[in-house]
Amino acid sequence: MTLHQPNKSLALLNSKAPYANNAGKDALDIALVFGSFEQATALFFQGDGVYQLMQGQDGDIISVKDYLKTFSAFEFYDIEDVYVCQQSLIERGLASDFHIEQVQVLNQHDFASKLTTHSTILRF
Amino acid sequence: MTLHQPNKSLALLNSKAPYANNAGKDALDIALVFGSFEQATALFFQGDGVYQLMQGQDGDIISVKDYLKTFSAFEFYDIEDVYVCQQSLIERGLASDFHIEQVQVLNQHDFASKLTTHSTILRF
Amino acid sequence: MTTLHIVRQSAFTTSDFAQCLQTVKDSDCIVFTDDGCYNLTHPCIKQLSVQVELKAIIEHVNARAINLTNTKATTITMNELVALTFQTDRVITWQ
Amino acid sequence: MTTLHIVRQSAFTTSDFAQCLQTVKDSDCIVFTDDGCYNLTHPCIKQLSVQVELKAIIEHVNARAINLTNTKATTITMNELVALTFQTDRVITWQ
Amino acid sequence: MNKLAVVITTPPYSNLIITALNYIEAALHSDIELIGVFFYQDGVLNANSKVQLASDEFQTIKRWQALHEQYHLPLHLCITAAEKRGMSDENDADNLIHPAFTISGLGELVELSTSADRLVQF
Amino acid sequence: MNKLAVVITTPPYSNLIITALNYIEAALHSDIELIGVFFYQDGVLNANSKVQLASDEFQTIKRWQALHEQYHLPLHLCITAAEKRGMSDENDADNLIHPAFTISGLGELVELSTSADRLVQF
Repeated sequence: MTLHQPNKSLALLNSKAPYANNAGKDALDIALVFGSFEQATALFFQGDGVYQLMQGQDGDIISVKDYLKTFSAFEFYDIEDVYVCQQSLIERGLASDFHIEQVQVLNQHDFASKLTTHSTILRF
Repeated sequence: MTLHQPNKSLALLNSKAPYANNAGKDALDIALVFGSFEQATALFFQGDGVYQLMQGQDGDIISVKDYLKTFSAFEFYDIEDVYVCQQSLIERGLASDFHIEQVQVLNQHDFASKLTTHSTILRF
Repeated sequence: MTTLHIVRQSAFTTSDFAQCLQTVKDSDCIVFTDDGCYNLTHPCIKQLSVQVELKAIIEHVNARAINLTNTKATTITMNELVALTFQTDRVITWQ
Repeated sequence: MTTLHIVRQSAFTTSDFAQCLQTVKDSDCIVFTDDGCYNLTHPCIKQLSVQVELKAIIEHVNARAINLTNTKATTITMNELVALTFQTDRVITWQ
Repeated sequence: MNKLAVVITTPPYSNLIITALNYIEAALHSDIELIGVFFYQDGVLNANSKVQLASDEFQTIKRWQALHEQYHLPLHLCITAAEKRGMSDENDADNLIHPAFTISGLGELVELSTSADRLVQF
Repeated sequence: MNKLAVVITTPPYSNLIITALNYIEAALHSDIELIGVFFYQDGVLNANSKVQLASDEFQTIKRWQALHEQYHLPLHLCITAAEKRGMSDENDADNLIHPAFTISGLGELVELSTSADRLVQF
């Protein structure tokens, strides 16, 4: 594709819990569009953003359309890089029980290093 | 006035710094209207809200209409009760250099006690 | 004379709940709604030295898969929150 | 390969700056804008063990009457922020 | 009968508004008298009649309108806050404010505050 | 020449938007090529042509329009985000979207992201 630039890649840094606002959904929409244009895209979860990955959630209970289910489509869009900040999990007393498979838990140093390999970073 | 109820009073709890958003201005507008209707109204400043009281600020520098100047009209509207949380000042390393006269600095216990004497509390 | 505190934000993200804790008194009631429900697992809840009731809206807890096992909180319905509004003397919404 | 961090929120109110500090590396540059300028007086800035440059937009500091005397920060103009955008390799806005 | 008034400062595209609506519906179904709702700050965006949501999303705007029609619930809009957000009350085709909402000012908040036994903010 | 693109997610009635506008003006006056601005989330409200501000307040909306006219700066509006906030692109009297803004989708963000050397969010 003409848009393809091998040295460019996008990181989406998610910092918000899933249901109170639409930030997570807004980031997801960007990820899927970049994926469909074959742009290298990675997702990072830090702070309350880590709640987006936890198993057993169900937005339907509070009348919120549950965009978290769409995470299972990542492989279809060639989105393979999903990273979560270990320290954020520990602070919240959360185990690594994620609702998708390919999540990689990184310590603070590795999370920062991986994030800053990307040329463009948008935070939601 | 028919609206007057001796047992009712409004507390406006300010928690936001002055310039980034309009929360402080929105609370001020309520205070002035309640004052003009001769309703008992008190202003409380906690957290980053305490920055609204600090001397030497000037929103004009960043093109923000400086509503803080209107605080000097409190006496005209019979708004006499202005309280600031001492702990919030200490946390921010701020001295009691306020741009209006009648500010009362209260410790955490007294701030909470004074706040909860009011029948209605709105927080901005 | 007691106060009902409605807490709607995560203490991991904003200082709203920390400010609530500065204000809360014996016999007050704190109701966690929305992302405020995450606060039941926040370390600062253990700092509460006063005797307050901790409650959370059941749907908001369940949607977020929050485990209340090691907390002192009970779950309530929205109808119960409406009733609490008049069982207490005033309301502060921390949002 | 360095990162420009634009910090726009008060660390007294939100966790954005705390998350920035988890991510910052040697030789990065942090620019405080808007309420982010208050962070220059926040205790967490002393936790910075890495060597980073601290800068703040001069008008944003002056409008808020923030005293930079006991800080390591220097003030810059908006033109300098634009230049920094290209002197570093990427930008993260913490807002 | 206990009298309740509600102040809404949450915009319609935040899911926090669903909690406010559920609270109000619970109050309407109880033995409390809900004397009115006052929309302020970003809350005024709830009166925007042109908001288009996907059909499978929560229909916030329609639910306010239904509450007004079904229970004659007074919905007071702070017009200053509304104009600041692009919603005028000019009587022409551009009028975005749904007729279920009454054009008001902060004086109405004084009225609600003095008449109600409890004023709750969402 | 260095190429810059900007993503705006801040609404016009937040004073944070003034910082974004000042940054963009500084970029336009420098030796950088500003290839476009993309409006997303609450940032789409900046395209609302009906916003009425007090004359002594900062005229955010007018300044976007002036930047477009003076520098031919492309202003891309994410239409999905705009519709969710009550701004439709129907070609009638209800059209609130100022003509300085181009109706776009997230595909345009891909284009900006791949073409620019830096993408900055405000």
